[in-house]
Amino acid sequence: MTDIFWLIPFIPAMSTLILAIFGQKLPKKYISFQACFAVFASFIISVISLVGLLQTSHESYPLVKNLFSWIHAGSFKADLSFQLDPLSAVMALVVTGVGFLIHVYSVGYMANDKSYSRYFTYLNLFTFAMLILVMSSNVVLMFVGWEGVGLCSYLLIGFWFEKHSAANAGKKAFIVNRIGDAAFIIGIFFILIYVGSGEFTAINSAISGGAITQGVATLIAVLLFVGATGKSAQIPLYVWLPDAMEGPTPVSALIHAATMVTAGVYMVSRMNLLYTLSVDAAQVVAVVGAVTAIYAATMALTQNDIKRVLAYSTISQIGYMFIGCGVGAYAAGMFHLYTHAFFKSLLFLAAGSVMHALSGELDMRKMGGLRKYLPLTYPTFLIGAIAISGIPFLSGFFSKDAILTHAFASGQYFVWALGILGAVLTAFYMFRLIFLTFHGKERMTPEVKKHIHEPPPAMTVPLVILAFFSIVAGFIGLPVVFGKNLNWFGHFLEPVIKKSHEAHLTLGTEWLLIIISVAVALIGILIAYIFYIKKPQIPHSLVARFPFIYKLLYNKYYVDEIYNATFVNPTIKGSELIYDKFDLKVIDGAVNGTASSASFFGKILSYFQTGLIKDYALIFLLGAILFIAYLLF
Amino acid sequence: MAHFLFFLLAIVCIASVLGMIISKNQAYNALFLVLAFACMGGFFALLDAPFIAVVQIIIYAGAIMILFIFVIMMINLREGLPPERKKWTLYFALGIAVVLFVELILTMKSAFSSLKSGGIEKIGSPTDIGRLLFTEYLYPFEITSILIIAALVGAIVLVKKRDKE
Amino acid sequence: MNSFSALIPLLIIVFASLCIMILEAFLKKENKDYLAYISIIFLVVCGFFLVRAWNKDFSYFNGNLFLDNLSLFFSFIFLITTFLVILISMKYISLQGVNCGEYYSLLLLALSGMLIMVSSGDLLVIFLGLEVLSISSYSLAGLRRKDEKSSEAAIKYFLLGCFASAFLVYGIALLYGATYSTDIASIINHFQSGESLGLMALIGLGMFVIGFGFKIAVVPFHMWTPDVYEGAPTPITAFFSVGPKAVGFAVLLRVLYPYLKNVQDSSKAIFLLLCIISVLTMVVGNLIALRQTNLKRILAYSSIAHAGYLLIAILAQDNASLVFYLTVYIFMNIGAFAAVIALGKKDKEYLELEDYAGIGFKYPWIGATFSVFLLSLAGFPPTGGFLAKFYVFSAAVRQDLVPLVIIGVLASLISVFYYLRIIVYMYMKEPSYEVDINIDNPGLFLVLFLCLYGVLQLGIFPGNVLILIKQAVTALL
Amino acid sequence: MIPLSYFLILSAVLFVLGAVAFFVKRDLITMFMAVEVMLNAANLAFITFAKSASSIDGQIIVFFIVTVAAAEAAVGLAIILLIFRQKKTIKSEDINLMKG
Amino acid sequence: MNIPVLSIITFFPLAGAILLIFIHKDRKELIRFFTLGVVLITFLVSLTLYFSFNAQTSDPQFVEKGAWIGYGINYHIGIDGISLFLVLLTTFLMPIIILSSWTYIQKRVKEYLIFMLILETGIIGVFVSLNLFLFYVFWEAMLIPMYFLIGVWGGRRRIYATIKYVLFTMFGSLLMLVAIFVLYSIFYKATGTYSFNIFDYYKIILNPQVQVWLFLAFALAFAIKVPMFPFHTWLPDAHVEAPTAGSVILAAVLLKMGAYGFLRFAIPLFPDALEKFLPVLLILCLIGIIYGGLMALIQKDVKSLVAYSSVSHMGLIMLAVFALNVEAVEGAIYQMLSHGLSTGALFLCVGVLYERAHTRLIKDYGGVSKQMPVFSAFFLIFMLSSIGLPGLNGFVGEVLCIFGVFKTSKILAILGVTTVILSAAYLLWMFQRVMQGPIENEKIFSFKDLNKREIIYFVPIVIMMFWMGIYPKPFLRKMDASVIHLINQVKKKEAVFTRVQKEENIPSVVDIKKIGDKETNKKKDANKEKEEEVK
Repeated sequence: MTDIFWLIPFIPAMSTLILAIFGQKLPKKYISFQACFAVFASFIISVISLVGLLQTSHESYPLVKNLFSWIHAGSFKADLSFQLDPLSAVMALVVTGVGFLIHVYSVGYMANDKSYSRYFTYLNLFTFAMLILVMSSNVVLMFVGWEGVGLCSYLLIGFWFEKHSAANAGKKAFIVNRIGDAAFIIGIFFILIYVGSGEFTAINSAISGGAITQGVATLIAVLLFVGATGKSAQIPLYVWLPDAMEGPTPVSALIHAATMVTAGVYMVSRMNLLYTLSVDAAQVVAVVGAVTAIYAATMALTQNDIKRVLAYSTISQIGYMFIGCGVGAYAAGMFHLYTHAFFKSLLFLAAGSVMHALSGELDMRKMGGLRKYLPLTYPTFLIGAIAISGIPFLSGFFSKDAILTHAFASGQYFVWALGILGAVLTAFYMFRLIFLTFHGKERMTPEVKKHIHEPPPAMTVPLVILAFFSIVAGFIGLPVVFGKNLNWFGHFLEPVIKKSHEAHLTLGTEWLLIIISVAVALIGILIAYIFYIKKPQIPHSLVARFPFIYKLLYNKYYVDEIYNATFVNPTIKGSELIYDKFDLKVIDGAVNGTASSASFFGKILSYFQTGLIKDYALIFLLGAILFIAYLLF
Repeated sequence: MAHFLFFLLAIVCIASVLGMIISKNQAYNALFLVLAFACMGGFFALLDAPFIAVVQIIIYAGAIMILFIFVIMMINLREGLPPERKKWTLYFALGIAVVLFVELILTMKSAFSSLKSGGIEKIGSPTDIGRLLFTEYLYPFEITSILIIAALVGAIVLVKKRDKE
Repeated sequence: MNSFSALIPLLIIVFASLCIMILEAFLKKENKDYLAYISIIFLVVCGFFLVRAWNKDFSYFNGNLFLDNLSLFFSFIFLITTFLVILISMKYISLQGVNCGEYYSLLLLALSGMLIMVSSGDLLVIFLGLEVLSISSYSLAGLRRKDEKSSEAAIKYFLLGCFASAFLVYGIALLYGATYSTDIASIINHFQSGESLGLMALIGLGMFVIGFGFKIAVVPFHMWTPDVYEGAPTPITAFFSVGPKAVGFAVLLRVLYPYLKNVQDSSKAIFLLLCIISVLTMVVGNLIALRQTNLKRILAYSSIAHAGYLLIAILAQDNASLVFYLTVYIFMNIGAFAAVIALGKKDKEYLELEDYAGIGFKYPWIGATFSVFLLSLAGFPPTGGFLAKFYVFSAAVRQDLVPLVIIGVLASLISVFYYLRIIVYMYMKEPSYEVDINIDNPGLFLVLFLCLYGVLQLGIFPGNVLILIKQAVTALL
Repeated sequence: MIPLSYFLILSAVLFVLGAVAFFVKRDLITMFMAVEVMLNAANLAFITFAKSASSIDGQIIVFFIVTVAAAEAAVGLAIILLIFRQKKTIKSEDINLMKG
Repeated sequence: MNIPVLSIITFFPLAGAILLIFIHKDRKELIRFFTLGVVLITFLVSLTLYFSFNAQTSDPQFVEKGAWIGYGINYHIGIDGISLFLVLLTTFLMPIIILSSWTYIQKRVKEYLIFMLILETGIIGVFVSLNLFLFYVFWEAMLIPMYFLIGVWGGRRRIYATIKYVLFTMFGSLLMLVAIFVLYSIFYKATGTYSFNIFDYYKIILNPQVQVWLFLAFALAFAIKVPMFPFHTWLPDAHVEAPTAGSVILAAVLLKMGAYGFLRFAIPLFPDALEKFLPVLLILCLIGIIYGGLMALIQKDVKSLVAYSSVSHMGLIMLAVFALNVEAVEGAIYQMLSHGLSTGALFLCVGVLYERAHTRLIKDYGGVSKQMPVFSAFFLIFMLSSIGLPGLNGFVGEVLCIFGVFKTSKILAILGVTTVILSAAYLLWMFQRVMQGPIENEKIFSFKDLNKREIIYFVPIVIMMFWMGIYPKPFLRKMDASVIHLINQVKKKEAVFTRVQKEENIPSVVDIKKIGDKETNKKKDANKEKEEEVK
């Protein structure tokens, strides 16, 4: 039964191939059917595989399927082989499950787009690449998926390439990702050199066998993490994600919320032994995660674009996941990844519904009071917001709490404090979003208002399903306070993620932490309520009082500008300078100069050819004199 | 006596060559040259080469120079051409002359001592020369015939009036 | 073997020349082409005798005249040269108004001069042969009497030629004074025995080299070349660029090879001098050629540069490579001139680079063959020019003349530019005016193809020729 | 007896004078005459050496050189005449159609 | 195997060219189809090379040896795992190139195709020659058709470009010729036989001082061809001005000759000199990678952008070549193939665009994807292949190259890996400006998407790209033996040399037979006899 898991990535691949070649000639209905079915089939196989996996003993983990030897030259070996273990099974489920829902949603969302087949080709390709990423059994193949999803991200962000901004955003995403990838591949090389193989099992046994010193481990871990910051939009390589919202909304949901951007978290979890070995690297991960979590949250505070708020929120949430990984609670990080997939894609899809209803409007300042127009979208959106804010008994609560508890338990109080602060901000900006969008005055133009309608069932059904999961998904990983062995999720991952240190907290402390985090979430919601429903003038007066901070936040700390000014522009300007002054003048000039100096000497010499006999005779005579003189002396 | 004759001839010879250089008039030049060649004949005679001396005077001073004078008269330029007027060229020429002369002297210096001037066993009498010409030097002699053909053909083809055009 | 057979080839040629002079008087103007055919017949007959004499080592006149393999090979090359030149001249003569009978006659006399030079080891005979060649050449240069340039070429060639001859004679005089002999072998013996008067002999040899340096046009004795080449009738230019040059090298080979091989003069002064001259020749020739726009002048400077490469062969003391180079050089240079001649019509020759714009596509055969000759001159494989340079340079490297070879290849790099520039004009520029030429010229096309064949054969399968050359140069050992 | 070296020195003087005259003089005919002087210098050297060698080979060589000079004169004067007919001048500076 | 397959492959195009002379120039279709037939047959025949190639041995295969001129100049050809694929690449690309210029070239079709066929012979000849003389003949002869192709059918500054190309290349190769002479004479003096046989040269061990100069000369020639950093200026000019097919063949095959030359000649012949110059060379390569990338970034002309990208990519290949370990060298060869495909394909794309708009300036385009979706897909794939996306050919080569370099020097690899970022930057930016965004140039509205012919020649490239990206084994396995042999050869030679150095004072040439190789002795005697026969 479990043998067939390697089919999981290949079904979308086949679908991609068919769509790529024949897509333009196929009817839309068929396209949507095939695309969705392919992902669904993968999902089914994932479920089957999971079931099979549960029935297999832990000792035989991971199940590896080696298809063929891919690159093999000298000591460089990389096979095309997949592995199934709890981690990849969870990821496969999330990818295919959420992916399927988003495919279905897209059928409705993209119904009128003329590049329909292209869209689904890309989407299937993405699923394929993501599955390669999560299921590969070695780090080189993982890199294939890693780059593959980057490509799809590029393609889908730039899906509407006629828009400059979309094309730009896609390119930016790819290049920024590549920066991370460059570090990543160097990390891979270190692994290959020190381990001799890229297989995860080999890496793990090398680490546990002590073949890798801590220093090397730190080096590798940091390099890989740089790759992760690119893919998962962490400081300093997060800049592409907000721009990535240029893509179609389902894409934002799938790639830039649920799956691809969490690949970094998956990778760190996959390499958990490495990060456990290297305390410094883990510390880096935790700090970067925490700082990103709060940093992105602050930027989300002032954004008016609904998807951008969600984008910053995603960055922030991934920060949380890295906090989890960094403090050694990989299971918690993965747990948050898993719940986040549901509620964040829910939020994005719901935002997509709003856009759909408002003819593509994204600016919150032009919304308001949508509650009554969108009776289905509003509650689902609300569920998502509650989940992300960490209100008890929704999925986000459990996962975020697990992370913060572990952070506290591991003694990283600073990180914990940042996490709590982030929680306040999260709750605040999410409810700011809710209040501005669905409550208060209606600020739409009448033109837009006329067309407001709930989207078709293809879009609403996934919303409902995701809302459902956003509520219940957390119950597979209950914290200790609710009972000893209720963290099923953590147990399931145990074979892959060796528990480093159990949270040695008293029940009382745990309760306290839970209460604190719930309290701050509620405070955040309350502030949002006061600011945007009760006294809408407060934000304005705050802006008036702290214009600098507002501007800083509104302009995203000017990071894009700084990057442009420090890296991009100097590179381009410098290259132009080198091209003009060095390439053309010096190098080319040397070449041309040689030629023209030859010609110049030729000219000088031809002056001696005066055409006069006596000059010729004179030169003859001089030559003869010198000749004889040479012979004489 | 011989010394006197030699120096006299040498002075005349060099003077006439110098005269050729300095004089503007080509006719004078030719005459100077005739004089120089005549002196040359004298030298040949001094060097026990009477036949060549005669040949020199007859062919050179007689035939060739007559040819020159014919041509000069055919051309008959009104004004003569002085040598190069630019001063530096003349100085330059002088310099070159000195250097070349020094070089040649240095070259031949080694020979001065080894030259055996006393030998008078053989005098280039017409008989001896004639015999040699038709035995040992037959081939060069034949070649001179080709040479003269070539010169004839060349000279004719260059100066003959064109067929009516 | 002392035999009258040794004299036969020379006699045939001289006889031919006289015959033509006589026949010309009886032939009608329309039938003057017959003179060319007759000369060719004589050439063929002469060639037949030359071939018969191979390996026989005929000699005559007490060894003043000998037909060893080397002189046979060179003689044969000169026959081919003359043959090709006659073929390219036939139409040219009628188009450009040159006197017909004397033309062929002088050409044959020049040939006889060359035959005399290569088949003798006596400096006097060589000198006389040279004068036969020169005097015919002076007249040939001036044969286009309508053209002021032609007579200008003649006078320049004549005066400077005589000037150089004077040096040559003085050199022979000094050699004679030092060794009391004009025979090369005994002169070399004298040198070897290290008797006194070495310095005078050395200077004598030097002046001899100067005199021949004029003929083969090496810097700084090259000044006449471009002007004479430009002014002379083009087929004659073709002749000048290969005939006198080849014969000059043949003589230098005879004189210098034993000298360089056997004589240890103080630190090899002549050797170093020749190195300097060779470098100067290659560099100056090629550099000035860069600036030229007249095809004939370009080819003139190119032929100067080639003299430099040939000197390397002499310095490398590899006779086979020198002879091979000369053989190839004859084909490619005559071929190139043939192509230049092809571009002409009644009383008009197209000689400026501008005229060549678009020729390559308009007259594909002329363009293609000309390109091959130019590429060969530039030394591109698989043409003979490459192989020739290859042999010369590799021989030089074997003699540890690496710096010279490096300069040589760099100079030939410069030359690539101007050779390719002609091709650029032929193929890559659009013509700005009409160039119409008379392509009804079978003789010339025959030459183009023969030279093409020669260049390619020598470049790709030179085996047989090389074997012949090997046999020929054994005569020098 | 006169030392033979005198003759050699004289020969050198004549050769040098001829060479210099060749490029100092400006009319073609005299330039050619200068060449004749040079040839004569060589002749003198030949005869001197022949005398020293006590052989008459040198004299015969001179005989040939004289012949050559005659042949050259014939052709050379023809060419000069040709030039004169075309250009009406025998100034060497005027013969400069081709250069560079 | 008695059929001289290699000779057939080498000279069949030449024969085709000669036959082509006799077809009247106005029958253009016939001429085109004839040429296509010739190159297709060549390609099909060349496939047999692949299938009957024995991957177990590093010895040259399909060897043909015949007496030619003598003095060591023999007709000696054969291929090993290194040259096999370069030959195949050439024969594979040739039909594509012919198809690509089907309508692009309208003037002087016949001459164009004749030169193309001659060029093919020249290129294949370079790769199969085992005799240094023969190699040099092909190496230089190949310049001529290329010279005409750029000069006659090129762009506005074609004459400047073509002359620069020829002179620049010749500058290097002439100095190499001198070095070949020196080698030849050293061999002659040491053994008394003439030889240009590369395997004979492999056996001699040279004095390091001599090696230095010889290596410099060889390296200069090859570095110019590659081109390595300061010698690259001919490349943008030649690429920009050449007709599409010319650019394709230049980028795809001709540049590889430089790298091939290093692998076949410069490195195995002069290992000690290589060691001496290694730091300089590596740094030049590295500069080339980064410099090429930066220059590509700011080019305004699509073709020169791709040209500079070649500088960068070839820099990586050379870096790998100099890293001299199995991974790196195999990676380098693999990358040569994949660079051949991807850059060639990019030039084809530029050609497609140029044929429609007659401009190469990036600013004249924009939004082409919208008009030409199919083309856009192909272009995208080619671009991705060029930036080394996993799953496509570029990745395999690139990752092997960098890994190999990494094994040798970590710093270099880390700096070299910037190519990953830069290539993405300049190509994506170019793609964005050309293919994406709104259509601003009116002309673009009239663009027609690819026609059948264009699709026909793009598809095989795409298939090859995926194949090489997904299943590189068939390629890598065939080159294993040769590459390992090459590396051992270099290492062994160094070792032998140190041994010799200890034993005696360094002679200018150490003949290996002194160290005991009786076989070569016999062979040389046989050679000698042959020589004498020739005499």
